[in-house]
Amino acid sequence: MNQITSAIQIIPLEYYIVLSVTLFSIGVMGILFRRNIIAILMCLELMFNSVNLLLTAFSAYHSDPAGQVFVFFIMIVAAAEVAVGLSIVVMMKRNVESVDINLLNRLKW
Amino acid sequence: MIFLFFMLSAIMVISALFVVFSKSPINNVIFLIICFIAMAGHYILLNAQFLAVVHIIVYTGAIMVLFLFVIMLLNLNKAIIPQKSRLTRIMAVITGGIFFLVLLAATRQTFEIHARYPFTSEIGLVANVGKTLFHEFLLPFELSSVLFLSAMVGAVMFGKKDHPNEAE
Amino acid sequence: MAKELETDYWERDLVHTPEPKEYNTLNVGPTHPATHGVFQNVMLMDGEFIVSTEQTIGYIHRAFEKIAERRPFYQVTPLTDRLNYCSSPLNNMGWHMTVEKLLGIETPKRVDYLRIVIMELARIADHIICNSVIGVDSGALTGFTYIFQDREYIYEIYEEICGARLTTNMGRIGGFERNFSPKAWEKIHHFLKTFPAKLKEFETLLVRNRIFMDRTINVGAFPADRALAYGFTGPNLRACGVDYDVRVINPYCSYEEFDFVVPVGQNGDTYDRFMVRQEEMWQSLRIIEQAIAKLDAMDDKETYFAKDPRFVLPPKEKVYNNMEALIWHFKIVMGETDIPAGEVYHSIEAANGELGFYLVSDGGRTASRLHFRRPCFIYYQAYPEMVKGAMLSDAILTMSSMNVIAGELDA
Amino acid sequence: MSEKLNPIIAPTIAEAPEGISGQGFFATSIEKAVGLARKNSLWPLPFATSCCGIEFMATMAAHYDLARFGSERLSFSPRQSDLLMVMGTVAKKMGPVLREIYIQMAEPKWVIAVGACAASGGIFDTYSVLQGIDRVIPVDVYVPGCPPRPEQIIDGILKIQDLVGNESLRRRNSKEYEDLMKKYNME
Amino acid sequence: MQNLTNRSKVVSDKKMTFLEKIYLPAILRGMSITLSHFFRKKSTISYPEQTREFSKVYRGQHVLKRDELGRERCTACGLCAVACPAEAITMISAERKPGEEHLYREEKYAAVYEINMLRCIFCGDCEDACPKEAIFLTDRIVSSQYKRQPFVYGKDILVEPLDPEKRIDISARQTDAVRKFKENKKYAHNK
Amino acid sequence: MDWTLYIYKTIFLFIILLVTLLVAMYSTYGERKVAAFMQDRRGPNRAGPFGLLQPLADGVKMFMKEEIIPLSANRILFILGPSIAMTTALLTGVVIPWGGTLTIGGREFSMQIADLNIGILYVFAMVSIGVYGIMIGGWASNNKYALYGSIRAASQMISYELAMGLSIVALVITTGSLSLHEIVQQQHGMHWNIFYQPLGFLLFLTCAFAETNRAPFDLPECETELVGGYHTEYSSMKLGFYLFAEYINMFISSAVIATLYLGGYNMPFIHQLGLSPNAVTLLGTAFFFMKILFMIFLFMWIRWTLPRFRYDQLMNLGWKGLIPLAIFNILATGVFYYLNELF
Amino acid sequence: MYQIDPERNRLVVDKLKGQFNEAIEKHEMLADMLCISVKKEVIRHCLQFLRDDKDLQFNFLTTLCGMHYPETSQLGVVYHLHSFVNNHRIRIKTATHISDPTFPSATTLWPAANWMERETYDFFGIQFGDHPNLQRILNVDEMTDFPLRKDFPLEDQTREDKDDSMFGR
Repeated sequence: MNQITSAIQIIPLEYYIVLSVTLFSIGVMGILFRRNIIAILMCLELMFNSVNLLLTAFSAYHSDPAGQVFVFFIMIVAAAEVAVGLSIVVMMKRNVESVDINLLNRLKW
Repeated sequence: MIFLFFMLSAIMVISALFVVFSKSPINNVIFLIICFIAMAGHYILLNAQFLAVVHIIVYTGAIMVLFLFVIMLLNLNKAIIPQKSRLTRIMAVITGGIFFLVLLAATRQTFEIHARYPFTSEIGLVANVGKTLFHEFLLPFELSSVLFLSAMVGAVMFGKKDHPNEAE
Repeated sequence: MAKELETDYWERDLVHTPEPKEYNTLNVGPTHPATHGVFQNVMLMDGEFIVSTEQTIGYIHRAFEKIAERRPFYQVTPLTDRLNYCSSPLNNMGWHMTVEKLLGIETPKRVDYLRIVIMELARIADHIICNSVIGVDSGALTGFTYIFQDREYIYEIYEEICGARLTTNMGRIGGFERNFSPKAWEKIHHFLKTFPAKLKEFETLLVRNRIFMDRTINVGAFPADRALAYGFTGPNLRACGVDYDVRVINPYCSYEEFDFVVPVGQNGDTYDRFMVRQEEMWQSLRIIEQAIAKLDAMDDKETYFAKDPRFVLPPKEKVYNNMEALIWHFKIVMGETDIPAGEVYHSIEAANGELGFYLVSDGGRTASRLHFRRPCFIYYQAYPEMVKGAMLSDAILTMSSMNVIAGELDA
Repeated sequence: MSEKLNPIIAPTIAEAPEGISGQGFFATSIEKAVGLARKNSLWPLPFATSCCGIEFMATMAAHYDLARFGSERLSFSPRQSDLLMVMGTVAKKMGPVLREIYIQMAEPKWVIAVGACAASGGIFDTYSVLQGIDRVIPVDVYVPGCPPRPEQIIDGILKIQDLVGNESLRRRNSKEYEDLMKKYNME
Repeated sequence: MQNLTNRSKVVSDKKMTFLEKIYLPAILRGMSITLSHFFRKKSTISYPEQTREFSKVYRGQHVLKRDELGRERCTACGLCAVACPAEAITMISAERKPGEEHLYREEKYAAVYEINMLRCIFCGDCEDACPKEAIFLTDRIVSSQYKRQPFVYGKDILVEPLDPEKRIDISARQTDAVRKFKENKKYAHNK
Repeated sequence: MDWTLYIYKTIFLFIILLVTLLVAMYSTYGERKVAAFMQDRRGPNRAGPFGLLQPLADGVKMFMKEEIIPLSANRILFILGPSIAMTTALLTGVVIPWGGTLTIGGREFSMQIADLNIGILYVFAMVSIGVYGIMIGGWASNNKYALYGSIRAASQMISYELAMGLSIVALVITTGSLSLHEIVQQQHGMHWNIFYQPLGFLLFLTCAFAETNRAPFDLPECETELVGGYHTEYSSMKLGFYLFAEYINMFISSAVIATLYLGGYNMPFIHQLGLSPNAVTLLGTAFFFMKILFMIFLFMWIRWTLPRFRYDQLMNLGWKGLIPLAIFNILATGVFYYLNELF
Repeated sequence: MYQIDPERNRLVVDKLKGQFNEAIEKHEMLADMLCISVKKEVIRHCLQFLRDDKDLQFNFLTTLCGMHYPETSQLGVVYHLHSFVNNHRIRIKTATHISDPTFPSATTLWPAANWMERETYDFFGIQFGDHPNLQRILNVDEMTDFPLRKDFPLEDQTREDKDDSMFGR
């Protein structure tokens, strides 16, 4: 147990920053890249999580639990977003038989 | 430790790339799950065990199952959606790369971070997180529950069929 | 809409045109566990809900009507065994009565009562299968093994009387092949004594259990007018609230002398069908008791076949010794008796409904045409209408509660 | 009564191997062990079409209890079953279905034709009934009777168990087996 | 629909009481039943070791009877084959030669008598049809085989053994009248 | 570095895995025997004495059976499915306190592999990953019945996990800890949580049935409707993994129930016997296993008694029945403790 | 026993005669049931009349089957009707020459007739004019013969154990 607790003192904070920036960029890229709404939602989750990771890392380095609390809030928002997003997907699939984002850009069908 | 960190990071980045580039939605979901499990590993490294477990329960256990469920329910894997045009895809990659570089550059500029409190490994425990959550962030917590409720209502409203008989 | 999107200023990708709504097709059968016998249902599913069903039957079509045209009357009895094989004696007796009607054989009262005992036992045996299978299909396997032991006991009674368990070939035209042995009576009495407690126990397991009630109430409900239009008979019709029972409407085999209740349901759902069958078992027990009382009251304990030398096999001891009897024996076995030309329709209340025999004879050795009114065949065609809009689990329970017997369905 | 019973060695898994002799022992004892395991865990696929199916229900039920032989787990999915029990009439319309199910079953697989109809067409010598399922799939054991008593069905299963217990592990790859399959136009 | 009879009774009650709605009482009642069976005597018959009692009139494997002197009763009249709905019986008749009187009862006998046990449905019609008390079904069951061919039972299996000890008793299948008749030795049939 | 501890933990881990597998193996046998006995039958009794070698026979047979991967199936996922199911089922056992502490050579060894301070949540996390085994396997088979089975499994397990979590919240209010070890220690003597949380116990039990896909909630694999459910296309050892995972899950959830509500390894009046501490520990472990076995028996008992639910009724029960009840339970517990503190 | 009610029989015959006149070819009292032969042109109207008439109310189609009369080369259809209210059964027969085996369908009157007519088609090759789905039901679709016609052989032509000389009979 002791080993794990000291882990964060070995790994520099920068590493976490770079990692989360990478993930975030991958998420952005994915959103631009894909046409499938579900894939886009997933990339969104990826971006959320890169932020979560960063927040946790800062929280750990600052020894301040507030950062982790924020992660919870983000999770709540993410869950809400997924719930609504997926129900939109279901409805869209039902109505236009497709989950292609291009069919949504007029916001009507 | 460093090795563990790099391993987890590598898993995360590679699986994240697969999420973007793999065509089949099911594969996307599975790679995202792998990514998230690796992230839980990171949380444990960062001493946030509680967060790690909650992350697994919420993300892997609920949200991703929901994704998988929707994909299975709608049988989306068969409905092949055409990819964006090659130009758009190349542009997307370039944009992402540039974005990455910009962010990296921006973070390189940051000043050195100093810990606010003396280091303690206890902050990730349920008690500490809970205390902070219910003392300092009580109002946002309650508000988020309202947000969640409205999201739930919204989801139900969306998901409902307009006219139950129409489907026939 | 598609046109609008084609002029999209940025995306020049192929635009996905909406396809017609797509449902899943689910192929239930022919070897699906819930189809028991063999019929195929191609179900169009919207998630768990059934949009429409298309049935294919005939997977064990055996050409009964064709065989019956080539066999003398007494050889048709084994065929009727295999119609509704859950209650073979009922079919046997129905067929014998049909032939007796054609030949004008008057059966003695004792034969009638013996037949009633057997027929009601067969009805109980059939309903045991159907109701315990409803239990099995809803996941409660244990009730099946409890109540099936009593079915085994009924088998033993059959075996004591005719020597076979399932496809009994019981009775001959004009009566029975032998008198009931004392052991058979003993077993019948024992059955009457023990069965009510077992049946009660089976009911306790399911009837008022909310899980079971939820699973069956309003599942596969069918209004009475549709049921009549579809030609439902038997428990399935009675569950819809129509008290049609051939035993009461057109009594045969002295049923008019018996006192019993015709159980009916409310709206023809699975629970109603289950309860109607359950109550019929109780009523059958009553009928058997009455029949035994009547038999006990009779002085005659020996008559077990009609004394009509023209069509009924002479007793063996005469055949062995008497030329006249031997000649008749040969004539009857060879089918060379003078069978009158004519047509009759006889129907009995089989376990599944009105089992009718339409027999046309041209005076030859065999029937020139024999048509079976097979209740299963007639009401199974209503299945798509019954399960439309229901869930998959409902469809399976509906199917088992209709008690579709493949042998009867496919002939 | 003695004639009613076939001499059946009560199958037990704890049989001691006889004689140890060099390399051969190893192979045969493994084969024996596998055979014992297989024969005590035959999962049937009841292909019950008519009357015999009801007798099969009786075999499964309390009085006869097929579970004693380790065969009570019915698997209606052909992938998971070892023993295809064809019970009841198989019409010509059903033939291809039966064949398909046999092909879908995972090796090693055995077939038992229960009842007169499945074994030979029985009383139904008509245009629509397959005169014995061995026209479409290979059959290992025939059980006579119309329908057979549960005792006879159990007899048949014991016969199959003997067959299974003594089968060489290599049989399914042998030339003979291939020829058999070829005869039925399978692979 | 009006009532067709005055005997009908509605039997299903679909209203649930509160106790029934909360699942538990019914579940507990069911569980108590299953538990009571757990400790009850099992009704299983361990077949190959134990056998269930067969009825005396059970219709199993056929037997071709001999008379008291050991002569085959069958005269190959063919009625059983005619009566067989499954067409499973075949026979070839032959004339009895002088010197064979101790083997065959009548002048004609079945040289070949075969029953295809796979076809046979054990309906008992052959027994019914036999005017010579020659063929009976017995309470023995026909065992299963690996091949088709052994199912064609010839006379070697069907005819009962000559040894009076090993004769197969079928008297339970006969009616009382026949049994009474058989005791009377003055009739030709019983000689 | 405390090497003895590591060695001990490793050995103990293997023992636990072995015991888990063994119990799961013999619960397949037990299931068949219990079913048989409840149905007036005898059950398997040919393989070895009393049929005790039946599970071995099944195992060997499945191992020697041909592997079939349907052509239309997704190969990787098809293999991944059962592996996930098996792994997650096995992983859950590490947080369960199997007994008190053993003192060997003056050192104390805890009979628990990892005493996480969030033990309950860990169990939940593992259970929630376990769904993937079924979902992926069912989907990868490319068979409609399997797909229906996995869809049912997914929705059922998500819904009941919610109710399960909520029913645990009330328990956590009473115990004030998420660590399984502490929860067990609090139930010292006869202070079992079942007496303090009867409603919570009932809810948890119901949800445990649903989470392990046992009757009356065995919709994902109910054979009368879906042939084999999610494992319709599986044969050989992959099928074995699925069937096995179910029994392991049953064992583990019995252990969790026994830990949370039935006092874990606590045995009343054990300290009055005047035994040595080690003996007390071992006796406690034995008692714990007896509780587990009773729970497994309960699982089987219920399975062979009740009919199963329908999909929508299952959802109704979960969302409209169990979750409100669980919330009510939380409120009642909260009010009770608040009042307790006030007066 | 089932009581024969001559009054009702006469009523049925009179009503039908009044409605369809000479299209009613024959009526006779067979063993247990009134049997009426009707020309096939009016069979549908006749059935409808029997079903809808206030006094008769033959609301239940008990069974329907085909017939083959090889001696007159005719194919026929026999309907058994049952009036639940009056507890009265009658048999309606109709026939036509084998070269033109078409009849109107009763499916619109009773949905129950649907499968029975398909079966009749399957067995006898009788075409029912406006039947919604007249396909073979029991036999395989590829079959071209109609098995219940008298000229069709019963036995399976491929039976092996019977070809063996010892099974020949």
